[in-house]
Amino acid sequence: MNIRMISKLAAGAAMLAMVAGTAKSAEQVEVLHWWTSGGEAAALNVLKENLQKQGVTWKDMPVAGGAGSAAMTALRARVTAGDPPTAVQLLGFDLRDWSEMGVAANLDDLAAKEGWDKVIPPALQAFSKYEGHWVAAPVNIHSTNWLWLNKAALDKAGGKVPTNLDELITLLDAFKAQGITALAHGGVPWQDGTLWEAVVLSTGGPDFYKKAVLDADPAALSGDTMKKVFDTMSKLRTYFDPNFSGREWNLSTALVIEGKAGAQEMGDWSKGEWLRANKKPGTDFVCIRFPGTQGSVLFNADQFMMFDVGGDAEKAQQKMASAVENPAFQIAFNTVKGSVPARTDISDEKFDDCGKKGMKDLNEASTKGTLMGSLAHGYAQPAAVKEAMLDVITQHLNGQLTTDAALKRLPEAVAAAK
Amino acid sequence: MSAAHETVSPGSARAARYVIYAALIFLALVYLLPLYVMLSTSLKSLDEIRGGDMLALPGDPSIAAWVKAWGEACIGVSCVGIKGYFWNSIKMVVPAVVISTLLGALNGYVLTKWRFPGHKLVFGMMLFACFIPFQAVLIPMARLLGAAGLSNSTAGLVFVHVVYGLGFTTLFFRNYYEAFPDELVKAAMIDGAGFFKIFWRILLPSSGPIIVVTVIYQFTNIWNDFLFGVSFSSGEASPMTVALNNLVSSSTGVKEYNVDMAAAVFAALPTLFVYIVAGRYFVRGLMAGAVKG
Amino acid sequence: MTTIEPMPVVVPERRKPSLADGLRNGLPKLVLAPSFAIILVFVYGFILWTVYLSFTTSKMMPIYKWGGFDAYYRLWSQPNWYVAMQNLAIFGILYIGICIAIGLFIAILMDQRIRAEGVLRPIFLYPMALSFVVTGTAWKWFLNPGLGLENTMHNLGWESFKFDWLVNPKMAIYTVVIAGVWQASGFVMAMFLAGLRGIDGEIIKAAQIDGASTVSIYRRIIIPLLRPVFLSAFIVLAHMAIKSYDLVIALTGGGPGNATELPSTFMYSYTFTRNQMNVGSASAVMMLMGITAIIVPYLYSELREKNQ
Amino acid sequence: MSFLQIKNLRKKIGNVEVLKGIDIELEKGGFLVLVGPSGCGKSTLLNAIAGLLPLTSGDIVIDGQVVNDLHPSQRDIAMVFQSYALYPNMTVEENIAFALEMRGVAKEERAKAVAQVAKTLQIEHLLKRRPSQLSGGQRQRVAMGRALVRQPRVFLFDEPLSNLDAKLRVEVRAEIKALHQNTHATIVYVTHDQIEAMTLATKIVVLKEGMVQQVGTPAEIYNRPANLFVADFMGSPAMNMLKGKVTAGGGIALFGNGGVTVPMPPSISSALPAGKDVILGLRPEAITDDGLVDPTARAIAHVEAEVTMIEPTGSDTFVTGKIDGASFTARTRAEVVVELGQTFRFAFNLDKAVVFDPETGHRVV
Repeated sequence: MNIRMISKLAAGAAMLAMVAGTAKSAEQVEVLHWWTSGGEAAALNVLKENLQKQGVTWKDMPVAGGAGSAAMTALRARVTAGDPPTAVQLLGFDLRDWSEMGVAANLDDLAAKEGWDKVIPPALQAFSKYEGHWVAAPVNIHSTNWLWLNKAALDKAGGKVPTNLDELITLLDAFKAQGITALAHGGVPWQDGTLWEAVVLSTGGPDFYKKAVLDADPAALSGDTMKKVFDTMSKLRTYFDPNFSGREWNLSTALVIEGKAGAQEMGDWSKGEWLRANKKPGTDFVCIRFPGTQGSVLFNADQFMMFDVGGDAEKAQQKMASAVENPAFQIAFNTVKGSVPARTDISDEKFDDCGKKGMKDLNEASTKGTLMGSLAHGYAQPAAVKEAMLDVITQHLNGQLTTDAALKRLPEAVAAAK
Repeated sequence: MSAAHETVSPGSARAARYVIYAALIFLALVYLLPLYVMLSTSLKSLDEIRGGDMLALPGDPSIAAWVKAWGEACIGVSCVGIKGYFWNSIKMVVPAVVISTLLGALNGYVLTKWRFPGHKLVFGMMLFACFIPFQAVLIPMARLLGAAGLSNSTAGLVFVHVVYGLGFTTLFFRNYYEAFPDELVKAAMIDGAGFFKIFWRILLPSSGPIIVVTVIYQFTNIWNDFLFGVSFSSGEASPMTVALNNLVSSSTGVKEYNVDMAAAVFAALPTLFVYIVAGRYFVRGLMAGAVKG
Repeated sequence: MTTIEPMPVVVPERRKPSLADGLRNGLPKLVLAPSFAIILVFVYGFILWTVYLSFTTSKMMPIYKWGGFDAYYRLWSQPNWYVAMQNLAIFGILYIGICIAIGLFIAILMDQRIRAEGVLRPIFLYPMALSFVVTGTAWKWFLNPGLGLENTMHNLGWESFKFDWLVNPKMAIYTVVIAGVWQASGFVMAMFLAGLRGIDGEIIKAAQIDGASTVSIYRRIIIPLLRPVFLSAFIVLAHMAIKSYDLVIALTGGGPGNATELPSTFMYSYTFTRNQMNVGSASAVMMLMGITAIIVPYLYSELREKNQ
Repeated sequence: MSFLQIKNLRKKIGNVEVLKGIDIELEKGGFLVLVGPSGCGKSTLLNAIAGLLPLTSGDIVIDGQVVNDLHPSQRDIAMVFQSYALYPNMTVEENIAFALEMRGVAKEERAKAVAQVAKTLQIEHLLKRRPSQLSGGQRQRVAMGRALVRQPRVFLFDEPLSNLDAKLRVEVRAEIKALHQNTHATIVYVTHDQIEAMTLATKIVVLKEGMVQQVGTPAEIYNRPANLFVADFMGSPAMNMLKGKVTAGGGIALFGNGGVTVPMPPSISSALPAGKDVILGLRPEAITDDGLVDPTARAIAHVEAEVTMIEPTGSDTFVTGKIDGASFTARTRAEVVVELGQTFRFAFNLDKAVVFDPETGHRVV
């Protein structure tokens, strides 16, 4: 082996590595997000092109996987290194936690100029602002308490949409009789949680949801209503197919699309799957609020939190925040993503039936005070508590905990995580 | 010796060999299954994947998924496939492997041929570095990289891989040089060779087997690393595994399994190549001393 | 007999050494120093830092506020942690045991002057080359009852075949073992093969002359001679078992429920997704203590032995 | 003044003192053999001379220069190792030239020097080979070539023949001897083989447990061993050691009560007080059959003893005799007629006897 050559090679490679180190240009935004699939990426491209027109280059930092958990790890590394990205896709309590670290930028001037206070729902503002200052630009509002039904299967079962849990059970029995999987579900903690929170809302109503989930009241978490919730979960479990464990949500959606399953409880992002399969709302599928949750909306909103990057980069950052709240982008993005705009002053004409219904529900809930954060997506509890609750929910659903044990464990887990 | 003498007729010997070959072939097939699934899926169409049997051969093989994975698949907002990330990984792996191997060789050399009081403690402490869980070092590492201005750069990533590869490379070379005759070093000393001359001219040229083992080990580990890659690099500078993860585990949208599988095979090609080509030398290198570690 | 001295270091002790001498004598240590310093900082420094962090109130990011043993109380009151440790015990024992058994078995078969060795060897070795980021999906499918082996068997007409471990909370940890063994056993095979090739042929000839059968030659002579390989394999596998992370995440994500939680996934999730960095650090400290308990006695005996 | 001087050399490894104050001198062109059993410190001493080990105290002087603090490469020495220590990655040619290369000798000169050495050692046809392609004897020769090419002040040999088979060993031994005679090189040579020591050395140093037992010419060492250890170690078969008591007549009574009294030549008997316990040392060649008796000997004693072993070597036959539990070995003519169990008449040539004090082990006369 020629040693001289190797050492030269090593030196060369090291040099190369040095040169490859990045330098940030002034008019550039680096965006950390986990929207890596085709549709989402296409939607983001709208924003990217928008910014490019204003002379801002877009440095993409996609980190997919684990519903953003890999992205959060990357973010920690970047912030710890003192080199945060310009904007980061964040959810719920994570926004507060990061703001608390004192790394957020201030968007107050921009928000005042563009009047964000008036058009963004207060329930959402609670997360977009930290100690009264705007730190994030909300992109969209998802709602999680939806039920997606295969129209053909529904028609076969009588065509009547269920409006409460009992009717849901009847319908699921009918699906089962058709020989299809009644309820398509993917057995991962956040999906289990999504289903659970809808059942909580349906069983106990908005006030109980606030008490049990938003306030994590120990009595509510172990009371009779909660027992009913867990019993319902056990009941719903019997309508799953045997392979639900660990399945991605979109595969479950595909089962409903193909008619192999009758229904799926899932957030409105699931609509994207239907649309991409060239299915029409109303004719091929039906979107309804999860039975018993009409009038309330559990929300989950993607926001771009702006990190304090200082200097010239701040200008690009402000431009990006403004572009996110631009109504044209809001429409373009949300029609693709299946969500509804984060601002309430946007016309619904470009949206389909489900979208229109979503926007109407949102406005209604926002005024009624029944627009509440989703637990599974980090808008109800900080991460520690959320994950502790999901632990119990998941283990119960997988038969590792009995209902009684779950009722005992739930307040304990919450207390331990606080 | 308790065992009785066993007479082996030619017939039963042949039967025994059939059994051995049968067992090996069966095991080989089992080991190949996941690779087979990946390859056959990457050649199928999406419809065939959804409807068909996972283990069935592709009915109408097509390399469309491969073309897409290489040049068209979307990773984030840009849809240019994984080809660019391939080069990213190479830029990271080559210097990291070369530097960590070289340092390991030097360390092994000092720890066996230039011993000093406490050399065992030093070696033991370095060896322990192999066992630290990487998740536990992310945050402080990020802090130090940031302070050194290496955050989010390939140089930083190379550094991290060198640091956490040192324990292994030192172990390999130390065990190999342990068996290397001291007399050769003495002879070279008398001949007038200095510390580095002895290393370059005498030890390193005789280290072929252990260099192969070390390079294979380091190359595979660094190429396959995801955790450091995702934490200490970003966007278009990410290594292959991060890009692959973005491609494969996108949270929404239609899953193109054939493209995913093709991309996964692409990502695995270099390490597969290294193992297949150098497999023989790998066993030989292990024989040459690494096993005793 | 010559006595070979272990220390060919030349240290002039009595006369004043020149600068060049000093440099030459210090050079080996100087060469080792950067590596050692790096290890000190990036391994031991970070371990100390982690230990310190486990005594703070850190949540999402490190906060250097003293929290006493709070994180440890929390850790040991987490049912997840007990599950993780129990799983590590099951996984670790089976993973190490089966890898060694299969690795040795294949190595012995491969050592019978097999004609196709050049083809077979890479087949057994290649899993080591692939990360679970690459093979995770294929494995998930293969183990999934609706898509993989069970489905195939049903398609072939074996309707009663059942293989649903992946989705069965009681059995899921064993699927992790299967995939883990698949990945590492080839590497163990290579180690044993190297060990077998290194055995002095005359010993085997002597045993044959003594009338030992092939089986008893392996059982009584060869396998005992492979003791150092067993030890190396154990250490390599033990550290891989403790560090296993990708494997679980790719296969089960820790589920169903928390059925396949391991200490490594526990630590990661508490540190990075559950914003309880102090509890995550406490679990890391526990893991490090476990590793120390395995490694240090090994190192001690290993380095002592060579002293004599 | 001596060319190589070792003065009060001490070496501690850990808490063990391996060399306990060694003093040796060697003239230029001398061939010094360090001999002793395993663990006597001979290799340690050689390594210390080479500079491969740090000294604890004492001095090593080569040609008037104290070399204690000099690096091995600066001592102008060359060493041939037991394992030959040929660089496996280099050809024979490169191996021999390596030291010159390290010293910055120009390429052409190196080639010339290598060619010359190769010619001397008759290894020209091997120059392009690698060590792994050589036989043991060839490797040995290359190792010597590597030392020779340097023309150093002192050659060091560390058991260079121990890895060769018996026949080759004798051949190479002769070659080394010839080499020394032709080049007049100063050589320090370590071996545990006393025949090598006897055949090669101009000066032998016998070491035991880190101490010099005796320094002398081969003849001195063989004929006048300083103590029981040297007497026993040098020579094969070993010297016969017979317990005895000095009689009033100046003879020595051997073999207890039922034994014989052998007369002593006056040079010995004059130094022995009567009644003293002694050990009588007689080399096997000093005990013979009658036919081999040295006609010039002044003190011959005949002893009848039972034959317990007969070892023919071809040239001689070694016969072991036994009286009253004490055995001795005699070297007889090959054609002597002797049978096991027979009582045989041995002739003791007491001119060659050495007498030791059993308490101190030192030679009395």
